[in-house]
Amino acid sequence: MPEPVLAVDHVFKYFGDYPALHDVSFSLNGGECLALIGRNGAGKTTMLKILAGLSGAAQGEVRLFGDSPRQASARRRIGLLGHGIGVYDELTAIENLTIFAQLYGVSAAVARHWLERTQLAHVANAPVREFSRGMRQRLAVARAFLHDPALLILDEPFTALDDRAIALLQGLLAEAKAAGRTIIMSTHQLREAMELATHVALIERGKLVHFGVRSAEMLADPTYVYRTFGAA
Amino acid sequence: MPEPVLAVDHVFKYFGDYPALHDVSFSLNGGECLALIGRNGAGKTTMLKILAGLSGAAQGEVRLFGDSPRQASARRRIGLLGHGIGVYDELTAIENLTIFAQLYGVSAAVARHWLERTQLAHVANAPVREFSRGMRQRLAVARAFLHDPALLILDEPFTALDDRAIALLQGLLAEAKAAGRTIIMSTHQLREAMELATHVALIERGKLVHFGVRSAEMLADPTYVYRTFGAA
Amino acid sequence: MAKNIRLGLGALVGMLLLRNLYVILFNLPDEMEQGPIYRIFYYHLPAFFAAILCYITALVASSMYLIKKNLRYDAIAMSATEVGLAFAAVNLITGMIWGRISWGIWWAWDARLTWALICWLVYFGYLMLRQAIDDPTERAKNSAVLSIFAFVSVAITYKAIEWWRTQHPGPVLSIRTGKQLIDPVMENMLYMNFLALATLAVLMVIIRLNQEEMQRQIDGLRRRAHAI
Amino acid sequence: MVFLQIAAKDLRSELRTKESLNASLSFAVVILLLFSFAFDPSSEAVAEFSGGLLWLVFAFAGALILNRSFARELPNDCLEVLIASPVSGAQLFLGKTVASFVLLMTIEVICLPIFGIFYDITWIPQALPLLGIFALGTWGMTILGTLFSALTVNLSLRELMLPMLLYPLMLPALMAAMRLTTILLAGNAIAGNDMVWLRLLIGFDIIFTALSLALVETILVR
Amino acid sequence: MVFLQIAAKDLRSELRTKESLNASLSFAVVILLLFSFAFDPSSEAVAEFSGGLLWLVFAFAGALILNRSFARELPNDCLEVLIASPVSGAQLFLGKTVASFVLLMTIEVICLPIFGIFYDITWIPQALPLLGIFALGTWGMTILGTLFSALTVNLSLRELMLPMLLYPLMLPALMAAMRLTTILLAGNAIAGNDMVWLRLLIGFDIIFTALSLALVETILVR
Ligand code: HEM
Ligand SMILES: Nc1ncnc2c1ncn2[C@@H]1O[C@H](COP(=O)(O)OP(=O)(O)OP(=O)(O)O)[C@@H](O)[C@H]1O
Ligand SMILES: Nc1ncnc2c1ncn2[C@@H]1O[C@H](COP(=O)(O)OP(=O)(O)OP(=O)(O)O)[C@@H](O)[C@H]1O
Ligand SMILES: [Mg+2]
Ligand SMILES: [Mg+2]
Repeated sequence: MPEPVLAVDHVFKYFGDYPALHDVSFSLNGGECLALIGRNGAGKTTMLKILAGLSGAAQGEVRLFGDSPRQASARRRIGLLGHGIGVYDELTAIENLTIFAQLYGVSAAVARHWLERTQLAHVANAPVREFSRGMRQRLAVARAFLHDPALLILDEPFTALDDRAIALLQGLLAEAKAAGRTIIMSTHQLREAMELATHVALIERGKLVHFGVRSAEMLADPTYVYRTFGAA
Repeated sequence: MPEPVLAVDHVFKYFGDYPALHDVSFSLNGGECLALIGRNGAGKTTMLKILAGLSGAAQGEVRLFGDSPRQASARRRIGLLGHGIGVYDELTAIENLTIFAQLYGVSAAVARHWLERTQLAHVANAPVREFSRGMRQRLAVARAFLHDPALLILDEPFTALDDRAIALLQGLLAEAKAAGRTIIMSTHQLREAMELATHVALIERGKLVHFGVRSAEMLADPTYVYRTFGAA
Repeated sequence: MAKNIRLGLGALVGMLLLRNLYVILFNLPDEMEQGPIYRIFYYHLPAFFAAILCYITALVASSMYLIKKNLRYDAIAMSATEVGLAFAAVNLITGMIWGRISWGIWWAWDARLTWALICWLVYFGYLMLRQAIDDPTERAKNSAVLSIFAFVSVAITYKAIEWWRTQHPGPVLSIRTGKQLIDPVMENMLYMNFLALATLAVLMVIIRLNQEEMQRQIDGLRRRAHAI
Repeated sequence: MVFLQIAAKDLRSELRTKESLNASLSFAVVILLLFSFAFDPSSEAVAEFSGGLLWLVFAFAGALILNRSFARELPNDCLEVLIASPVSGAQLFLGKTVASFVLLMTIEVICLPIFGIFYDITWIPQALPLLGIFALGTWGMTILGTLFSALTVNLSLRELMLPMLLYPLMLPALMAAMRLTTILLAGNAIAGNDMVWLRLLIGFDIIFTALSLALVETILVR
Repeated sequence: MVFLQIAAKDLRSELRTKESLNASLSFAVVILLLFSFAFDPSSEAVAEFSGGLLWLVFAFAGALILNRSFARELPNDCLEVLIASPVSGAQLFLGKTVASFVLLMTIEVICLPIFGIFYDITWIPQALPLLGIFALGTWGMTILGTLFSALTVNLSLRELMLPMLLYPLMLPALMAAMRLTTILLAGNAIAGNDMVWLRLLIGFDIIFTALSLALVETILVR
């Protein structure tokens, strides 16, 4: 059996004595897309931060591409979209993307390409400060996809996007999935997520109460997961 | 005819020479709920900021309760929920609400009441810094409703909320509407908004291309508005 | 029409300046103690008064902006401040040259000199605040407020000469002291050159204002084009 | 008295952790230490510029504290919420001034005895008048500084712009405070000719408080 | 050379407007002005503490600039994105140090001639060695300051904590730089006994650079 792209092995995380994650284990392979679902404060963001190497697990282990998440080689293959958009307000859209292109060692032409794909080419030279909320989120999407990452870690990526931008992002994600990339995303916009997901995980108060392939029922009725596997 | 709660009269707003709002006029009465719809960068937030008195119109006039939005009497009756959550990260949930209760001259008991209604009572004494994104948004909702405002100005209020919190917020809004309060909200989560709205407005590149009562078609198919009244 | 006024004013200023320079250099005698270098005085003092004139204009225009919210007043305030800074710089630089020659050092920390410098820095800060703000209305509003505060430093600079004992010479003008401390010929020449420099300042403000109005008209046209 | 609530809120945020008082204290000590390395504290000259030294420390600490005054409201867009609330611009401004004033006065009161020890200066007999001068000077500094904090809150170069705009305009008050403090630290009373400085300081406070309160509403609403 | 890209990014943000250099310049002048009010600048003593004066200005400007170093990454959670990127902690840290170093050196180089004019001090003959001392002292200040900026970036009291931690630890370098600068400004060469100060400065830079680079990774990932 080949090494999974992402392996989470009995991970615990505490804030003070509050267990934000309790014994979470799962793994994902290339071409899979996991929708990480859970109510407010369930621990989704905490899990994604540990995957991105931003925070360490108290117990247990996380392996990306068979490596620790803090390894530079692993980090080079991660695309991260967190709660914040991760771009600089005082710089222009194209400057922001060019900077990240440099840091990931891809060419500046790629930056322009992604600006076009997220339909921001017309404001390429405006400082991000002047962007509307949805335009910012699009830019963050462009930044996360820039270096063609093998693992996409997306925390509520559909936030603030309009109907077209959501369709666009879904298209990008479907494309990445088809190209064998692995995707893990948390979201409350279940309808949008279920179309893409190959797997669904439900977290409840830090515990992984369900992990499995996405079924047809889940697609038809997004709250099905909560109702079927949720405790409360 | 009685004075409308909210009257927007030929409002223009420019950023540099970009017309963010172009000749927008509409009015709302008590008990009405307007869903302000538009694609990313259409000008929704700009409109709401002008209504809240945070920004001045270049031309035209806005009247709240027959008064200018900068009048203290008008401001006392506004509940604002913007892009930012408007609470302090280093203070606890209850401290935050108590501060705003004082500023609006309502009793501290009300603060605790709203913490319970938004289901944050169990984390009342935790600093907001430790809240998950959805918990923060709930707190912002509590802050906006605290002083029982006659006009609610909500910019993407459903962001980051889970299914239950959305139902809760919808309940709060329905209650306010029934009590004769006026609501104006922008959102991309059309399904959630249409259930509440009595009126729908569509902004496209700064122009109000549609304003009217919400029809049955809109409820059945949220993108109906875009397809019917939108230009592009 | 407006252009003719500017041209006429320009010609007048040119003639005045040349005439004054001729008189200063060739008609007036050297001063007893200082020799020829004292002639710098005819530019040193009038330049400061011209600057004060500009700052007063800026103060009035800024207050008017806050009352009327008309960007035209903001443009006036900005132009007047820029020109005022230029004239204040002439005062500072001529003073430093003079100081280098008569005191042997470029700078002395006495109250008059220090306040002249403070005053310059304050208005320089005004220009910098302007450049740091993108939005025209916010820029106009914030800088108008600063301009009002800044004027306090002008008042202090003007009064510094009377409030503090300084290495720098005290007041000499008869209209200020009520006594005739210098030769009336010299004093008259001072007024003449003040007239020249003040007219120059007015001309410069008008030119700067004109540029600014032009820019705003272009912006306005672009806006209208957008709106169609 | 809404401004007191605003002040209480700011102070609560600032003093969230008990460490903050310790921080202010050590901050003051460290600056005094720094000065003692720059200038020979044993020299005779120290007595002559003791007031200047002390007020430099205060002005420095002041810039750091005042930088935060309005900037503190930026995360989570709190400033917008406050401006949209019924709190008037003047109340908000006054509240923030009072909070910075209290913080700075605390630092200054802690600084004084430490300064006395380091530079061998007796201040106890003059403690009360000194406190008065501190209060007057600090009020002038905070009222102007808070106004400029509001003016510069949206600038990216805020940290440099604020002291750059503030210090020159604050100089009259600073000068007066330095002079009066030096006189008091030398063991003399403020009398005769020196009353001019006191009057300057009081005048500065009154004029700038009035001017700021009149103009602040315009600054906050864009 | 990733750290150069980080430095370029920071400098670009900082120098977004051309005016920021003007701002730094007037900031420097304003601080010199402030000092001239605190101490009688015409007194003979000035020459004796010219180096101290100059370095106090630099330390002050440094605290303001270093406060922003990591704090600049807080809005929009940019810091998280950088830490999750393949850029190593050491590179990130070095990039930020270089950016602050360049900014501070610019201010210092502008300060020197202004200082020369205002305090009637000739520095031109010693320009090169002075520049060397400035570079050594500033490097020590920025390397330590950037480390503390990373340490304190998440504290609400950042503005006070940073100088409080930084100044005492920086004292050896600062003292050496002050002493060496005073010697050079007095027109003398650094020789004999004074070489000790130079060695102290260089040793400080090397030790703290190594220490910081070794520790920074642990600080950034929590
Ligand atoms: C950097 C150096 C200097 C600066 C910044 C400076 C500044 C000024 C200013 C601002 C004024 C006009 C203020 C007023 O009248 O209220 C003035 C006036 C004058 N300055 Fe200077 N000055 C400098 C050096 C000198 C020197 C070296 C001399 C001569 C030794 C000099 C002689 C005068 C005289 C005679 C007046 C007219 C005084 C009066 O009637 O008001 N200045 N200077
Ligand atoms: N720094 C922290 N200190 C203490 N507790 C924290 C901290 N960060 C998060 N928590 C707690 O950990 C729990 C999980 O938070 P997390 O952000 O992972 O939730 P989430 O599933 O992302 O929720 P949401 O859908 O609202 O974003 C919450 O109860 C939260 O209060
Ligand atoms: N401060 C500003 N300076 C210049 N342009 C601005 C500024 N703020 C907003 N804009 C522009 O005005 C337009 C409208 O922005 P606004 O934030 O109102 O959009 P929105 O409808 O709220 O979009 P979203 O759904 O993405 O939040 C956008 O094109 C934006 O780029
Ligand atoms: Mg989350
Ligand atoms: Mg918006």
